[in-house]
Amino acid sequence: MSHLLEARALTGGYGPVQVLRGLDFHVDAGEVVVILGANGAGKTTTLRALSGMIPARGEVVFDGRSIIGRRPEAIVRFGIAHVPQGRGTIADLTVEENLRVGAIIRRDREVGADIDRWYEMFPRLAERRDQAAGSMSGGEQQMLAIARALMCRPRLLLLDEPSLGLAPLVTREVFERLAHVNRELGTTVLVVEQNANLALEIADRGYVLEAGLIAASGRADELASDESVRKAYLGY
Amino acid sequence: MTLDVTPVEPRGFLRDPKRLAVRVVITLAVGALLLALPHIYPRFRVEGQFNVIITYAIAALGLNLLTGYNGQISVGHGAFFGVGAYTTAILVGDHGWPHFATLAVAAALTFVLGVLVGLPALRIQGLYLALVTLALAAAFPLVVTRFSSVTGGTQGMRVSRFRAPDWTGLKDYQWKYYVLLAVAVVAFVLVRNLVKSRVGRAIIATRDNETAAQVLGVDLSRYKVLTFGISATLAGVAGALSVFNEPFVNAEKYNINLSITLLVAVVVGGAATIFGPAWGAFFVVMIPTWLPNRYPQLSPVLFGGSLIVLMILAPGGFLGLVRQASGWVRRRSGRRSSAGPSPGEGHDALASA
Amino acid sequence: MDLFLDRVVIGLEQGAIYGSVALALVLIYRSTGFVNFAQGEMALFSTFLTWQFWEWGVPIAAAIAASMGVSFLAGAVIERVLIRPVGDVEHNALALVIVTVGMLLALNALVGWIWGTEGRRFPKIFGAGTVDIGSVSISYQALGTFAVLAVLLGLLYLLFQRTKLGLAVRAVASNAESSSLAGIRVGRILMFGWGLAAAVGALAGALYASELSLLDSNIFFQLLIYAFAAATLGGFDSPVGAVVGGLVVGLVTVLAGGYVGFLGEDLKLVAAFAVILVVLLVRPQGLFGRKQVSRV
Amino acid sequence: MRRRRRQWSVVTVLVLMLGMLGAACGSDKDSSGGEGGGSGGTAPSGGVTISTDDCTDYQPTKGVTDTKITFGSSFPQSGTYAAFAEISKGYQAYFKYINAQGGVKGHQIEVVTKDDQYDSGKTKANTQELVQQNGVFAMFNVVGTPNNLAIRDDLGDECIPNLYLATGSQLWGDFKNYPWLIGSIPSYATESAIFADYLKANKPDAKVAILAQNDDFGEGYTVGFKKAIEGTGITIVDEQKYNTTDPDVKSQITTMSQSGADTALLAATALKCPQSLNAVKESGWKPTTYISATCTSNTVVGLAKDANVGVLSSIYLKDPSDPEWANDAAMQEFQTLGKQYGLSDADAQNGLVGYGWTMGALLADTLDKAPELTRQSVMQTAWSLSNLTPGLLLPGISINTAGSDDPYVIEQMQIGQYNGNFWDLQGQVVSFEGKTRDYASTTG
Repeated sequence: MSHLLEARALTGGYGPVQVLRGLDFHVDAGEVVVILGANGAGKTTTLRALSGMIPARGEVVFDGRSIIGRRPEAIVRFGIAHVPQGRGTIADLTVEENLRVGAIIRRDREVGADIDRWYEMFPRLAERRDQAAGSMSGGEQQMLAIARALMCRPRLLLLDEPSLGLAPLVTREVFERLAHVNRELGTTVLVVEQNANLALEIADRGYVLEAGLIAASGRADELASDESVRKAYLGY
Repeated sequence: MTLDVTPVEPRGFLRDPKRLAVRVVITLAVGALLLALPHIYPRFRVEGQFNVIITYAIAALGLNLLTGYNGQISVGHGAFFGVGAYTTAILVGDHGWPHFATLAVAAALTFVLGVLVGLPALRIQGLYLALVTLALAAAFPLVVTRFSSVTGGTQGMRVSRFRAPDWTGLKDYQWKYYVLLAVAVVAFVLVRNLVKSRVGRAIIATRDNETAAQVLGVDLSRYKVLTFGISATLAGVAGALSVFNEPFVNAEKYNINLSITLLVAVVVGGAATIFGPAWGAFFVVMIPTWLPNRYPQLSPVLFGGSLIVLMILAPGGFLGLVRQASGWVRRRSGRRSSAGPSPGEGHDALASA
Repeated sequence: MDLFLDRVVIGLEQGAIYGSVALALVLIYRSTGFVNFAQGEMALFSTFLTWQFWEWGVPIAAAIAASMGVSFLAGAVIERVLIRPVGDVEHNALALVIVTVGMLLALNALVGWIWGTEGRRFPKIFGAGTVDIGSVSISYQALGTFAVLAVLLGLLYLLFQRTKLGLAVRAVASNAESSSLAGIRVGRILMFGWGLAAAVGALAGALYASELSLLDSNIFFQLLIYAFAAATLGGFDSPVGAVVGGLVVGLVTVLAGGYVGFLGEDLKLVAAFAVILVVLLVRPQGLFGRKQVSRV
Repeated sequence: MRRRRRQWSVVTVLVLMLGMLGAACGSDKDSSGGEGGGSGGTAPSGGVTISTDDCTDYQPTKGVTDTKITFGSSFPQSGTYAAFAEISKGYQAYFKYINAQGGVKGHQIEVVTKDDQYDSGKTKANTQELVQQNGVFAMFNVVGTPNNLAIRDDLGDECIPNLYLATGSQLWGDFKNYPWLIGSIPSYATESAIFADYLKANKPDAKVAILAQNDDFGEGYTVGFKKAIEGTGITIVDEQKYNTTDPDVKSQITTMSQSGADTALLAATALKCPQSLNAVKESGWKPTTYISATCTSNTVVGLAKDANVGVLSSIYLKDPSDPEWANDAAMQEFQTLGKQYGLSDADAQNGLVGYGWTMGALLADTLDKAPELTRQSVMQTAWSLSNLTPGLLLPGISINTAGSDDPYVIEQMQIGQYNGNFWDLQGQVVSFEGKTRDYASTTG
C-alpha cells in the first residue's frame, strides 16, 4: 500500500449537486495517469476535489497523509500542483512573475535557478519573460501554466485538459514536454483529457469516468485497444 | 444554435390546472389588496409612502433591465428620474399642459437621453461605465441650479396639482395612487413581455457572455443602446409621475442619493427578477419608517446594517431569498420522492460555478 | 500670471488630496476587483480617530500613525466579516456594491453618533507657513502633501514590485483561483489589501482634514466623487494613475472654474467629467490602466 | 363660518376663559406685549384678518384638547445637517419650563418632532403624518427653505399654521398669497442690507468681492446686497460661487483675493464658513470680511482659529457663551431654567440652543396673546405682534409684524465683530423694520 495518491469513495460536487458518486483510484510515484470521460462525466470535478477547490468527501491519502477537506493553498504545500482548465496563468502578471508566483511557497534560494531551468526547457517563455501572460498565445500560456505549477517542485502534477483550445500541433508539443518532465524530474502526473489518443500515448495507466463513477481502468495500452473505450472516446 | 429556447413555464401552468388556479387566485387577491389600499390607509401613507414606492418601483424596473438583465451597472438613474420630473414640472407649471400629455414628452426625452448616454457605453464598460453614470448623477443638480430661471434652482418650483376628475368620486390622493398604479402595472407587464421575448433573451445573453452573444449573432451595440434607452425611459416616466404625486421639484431632490437608492432597490429586491424592483422599492421606502424613531442618528446605522446583513444572507436580494427558501422546500419534499440530482439543476450549478 | 500660477498650485494641491483617496480606492480594486463606495466614509472614521488621538494629546504624526494602524486592522476585519461572506466579485458584484453602500450609510451616521455632527478643528500637519518661489507662495501643507504622496507611491511601488507579498497581492487580483492553487492564502491577501487601503485612506483623510484645518462628518462624501473621477481617469488598477488622475482632475477643475466663463466655479466639476469621458472614449481603461484581458 | 362657530362654541368659551386666566397670570411678564385679547375670533390686535373661507375642511381647534396643544416639527436629526437638531433642545426645554408653570392658558405645549434628513420629500411626508396621524394644531420651526416650500401649499390649503420657520429666505414675507406661514430669523437680504449700511458709514468706497453658496441662500445675500448699495460708492468687483458638494473653496478665494477687492462678503454657511475664512487667511489677503449670521455660533466661526479675528457679522441674539451677558436676566433665565429642564452644560453654551429657546418663548407668547386657541386666531396673532422681546433677543431688538404691511419677523440686528472668542457689538441696533421686502429678490 505505498501508492503516492490514493482516493477511496471520493464524492463531491457543486452545492447540492453531487457529481462524483464514489470514486476509487490511485496514482503511483513516477507514473503518468490519465482520466478519460465524456463531457460532464466528472473529470474536472475529480481534480478539483483532489486539490481542495470544491468540498469533497471520502478518503484521499497523499504520501501517507490524509488531504481531504484541506484548502487548495494547504494542499499545494503537500506537494500537489494543479493546472486548472483554461490554463490558469495569471494574465496580468509577466511570464517571470508567474513563475515567481509558482514558487511563492518555497523558502529556498534556488528559485532563480529553477526559473532559468524552465526558460531552458521552454525557450519561448524566456523570449517573453517581461510580457504579460494574458497576451501570449494559447500554447505558450499552457506551457507557462505547467512551468508555473512545477515551480513549487511538486511530486504530483494535476493537469486539466491541457489540449483545450489548442491546435493539434501545439497540443502534441505540450504533451511531449510533459513526458519529458515526467522522465527527467520524475514528477508524477495525473492528467484529465478529452483527447484520449494523445494522452494514452504518454500515459502509463488510465481510468474512464462515466456519470461520476469509474467505468473502466487499466494500463494505457490496454485501454487504447479496448473495444468499448475506443468507440466511446478514441473515435475509431 | 439558436437562442429560441421554448419557454417552459407557461406550458407547465397550462398543463397543470391546479397551479394555474392557485396563480389566478393569488393574482386576484394581490390585485384586490392593491386596489383597496388607498381606501384602507390615510392620505399621508398613500401620498408619502405608497405613491413613492410606485414611482421608485417603476424607475428600479428600468434600472433592473439595464443592470440586472443587461449587466450594465448605472449609478446615475436619479438623473433620468430628475429629467422626467422637470419635464412634467416645466410643461405643467410654465406651459399649462395637462399632466398626462407630459408623460409622453418625458418618456421621449429620457429615451433620447438614455440612448445618448448608452452610446459611450459601447466603448466604456463595467466599472468605468458605472462611474460615468455616477458623474451624470453628480452633475445633474448642478446643471439644474445653473438654469434656475427655467427650473427654479435650489429654491424649487411649484406645479399645479394633479386633481381627481369629478366623475371618479375619489379624493386626489386616491386618484393619484390609481393612476400611478395603472402606469406601473402597464410598465411591469411590458417589461415582463420584453424580457421573455427574443429581444429579452438577446439582452440577457449580452450580459452573460458578450463574446458568446456575438457568436450567436446578437447585434451587441444595438441591444446595449436600446436597453439603455428603455431603461432611462422608465426612470423618466417614474420621475414624471413623482410630480403627479408631489407637485414640487428642486435641484436637491434628484441627487446622487436618489441614484444610489434606486440601485439599492434593484439589488435588495432581487436583480434580474421581474418583481424584484417592486419589493426593493417597498423596502427602501418602508424600512426607514420601521426603524425606531427614538435615536434618529442610529437609524442610518441600522438601515446600512440591514443592507449588509441582507446581502450576506441573500446576495440575490429578497426574491433570491424567497427562491432559496422555496428551492430548499422543494428539495426536501423532492428528496422523498426521487433520489439524486435532477439533470437540469446540475447543469445550472455547473454553469454558474 | 500670478493668478495663473496660484491656481496651478491650488489645483495641484487639491488634486494631490483627490489622488490620495483615489489611491485607497485603487488598492482595494487591485486586490478584489471592485470599487468600495464606503472608502470615503472609512477615511472619515479614521480621520476622526486621528483627531481623537490628537485631542487626547498625542502628537499629530503619532496620532496619524496610530490611526493608520487601527484602520489597517479594521479594514482587514471588514473584509473578513462583511465582504467575504457575500461572495466573490464575479458572481455577486452587485451585492458587494450594496454592502459598501450600506457601510457608507452606517459609518457616516456612526461618526455623527460618536463624535457629533459639529465641525472640529484639525491641526496643520506641516505647520502653517509658506515658501515663496518667485511670485508664487506654496504652503508647507501643500509641499508636505506632495512629499507624503511621493513617498507613499514609492513605498507602494517597492511593495508591489519588489516583495513576495506584493507579488501575491497582484496575483490574487488577477486570478484568485490560480493564486490559491499556487499556495497563496487568498483570504489573507484580501484582508491585507483592505487593511492597506484603509490605512492609506486614514493618511489621505488626515492630509485632507489638515488642508482644510477642519473636519466634519460630511467632507468625505463630497471628496469621494472627485476621488472616483481621479481613479477613473488614471485607470482603476494603477496607483500612479490614481495620483496623476487626481492631479489632472484638481488642475482641470480649478483652471476651468477660473478661466472658462460659461462654466464658472459652479459647473467646474462638469469640465472634469468631460475630460474623463473623452479620455475613456480613447482609452476605455483610463490613462494608466491595463487593458482587461477578456476571458471567454 | 357661523354654523361652524356654533359647533365649537362650548370649546371657544372654555378656551376664552382659560385664555383670560392665562393672560391675567402672565400679565407682568408680558407687559411689553401691547393689546392682548381683542374682539375674539376674526379681528384681533393689529387688525390683521385671515379668511378661512377657502380652506378645505377647516378644523379650527384640531390638536387642542382641554389640557394640551400639540405642535409638529420636522428637521434634520441625522445626516449632513443634523446639527440643526440642536435648535429643538432649546424650545423643548422652554416648553418643559412653561408646562411646569401650568402651560399657556392651562394648556401644556407639546411638540412632536420627526427627522427629515433635510430632504424636502421627507419633510412633506413627515408633515402629512403629523397633521393626519398626530393631529397637530400647527407646524413649528420647520428647518430649511426647500423643505418649507414643499409643505407650504398643503398647509395653506387646509389652513394649518406653519409658525416661525427656521430659514431666512426672503420668500417668507408673502402674506397675501401665503398667510398661513410666517418666518422667524432675519432674512438673508436684510443681513446684506445691514452690512451695506455698515460699509456706507465706515468704508464708503469699498470694493467688494462676494462668495456665495450656489443656491437661494447665497442668492438672497447677493441680491440684497446689490439692492442695498444702489446709488452708493460701494462697488462689487468680483462674484464667485461654490456648490455645497465642493470639497474646497480655495480656488474661489484665490480669485477673489486678486480681484482688487478690499472687502469680502462670504455668503457661505455651515463648514464652508470657517473653511472660507481659513482660505482668506492663507491667501494673504486682508479684506474687511463679513460672514453670514448663520455662522456666528462659536461652534462654527470658532473653528477658523486665528482666521476669525476681526470678522464682521450681524447679531440679533445674545451669545450664551459670551461672559458679557453673564448678569443678564434673560440669559440667566436661559442658563438656569434651561439646565433645570433638560439642557446640558454644553447646550447652555450653544447659540443654536439659545435660538431654539427664543423661538419657544416666541411661540408661547403668541399663544398667550391669541384671543382663542384656534388656528385662525393664533395665525392672526402671529401676524400682528408688536414690541415682543422673547428669549435672548439683543437689547433694543423687538419683534413686530403687521400682516402685509410688515410681514417679516425679526428685522433688527446689530453689527458684531469677532474677537476670537466672542462678538463685540458695534454701534447701534440697525432697524429695517418693515423694509426687508425692499432688498428681497422677487422670485418665488
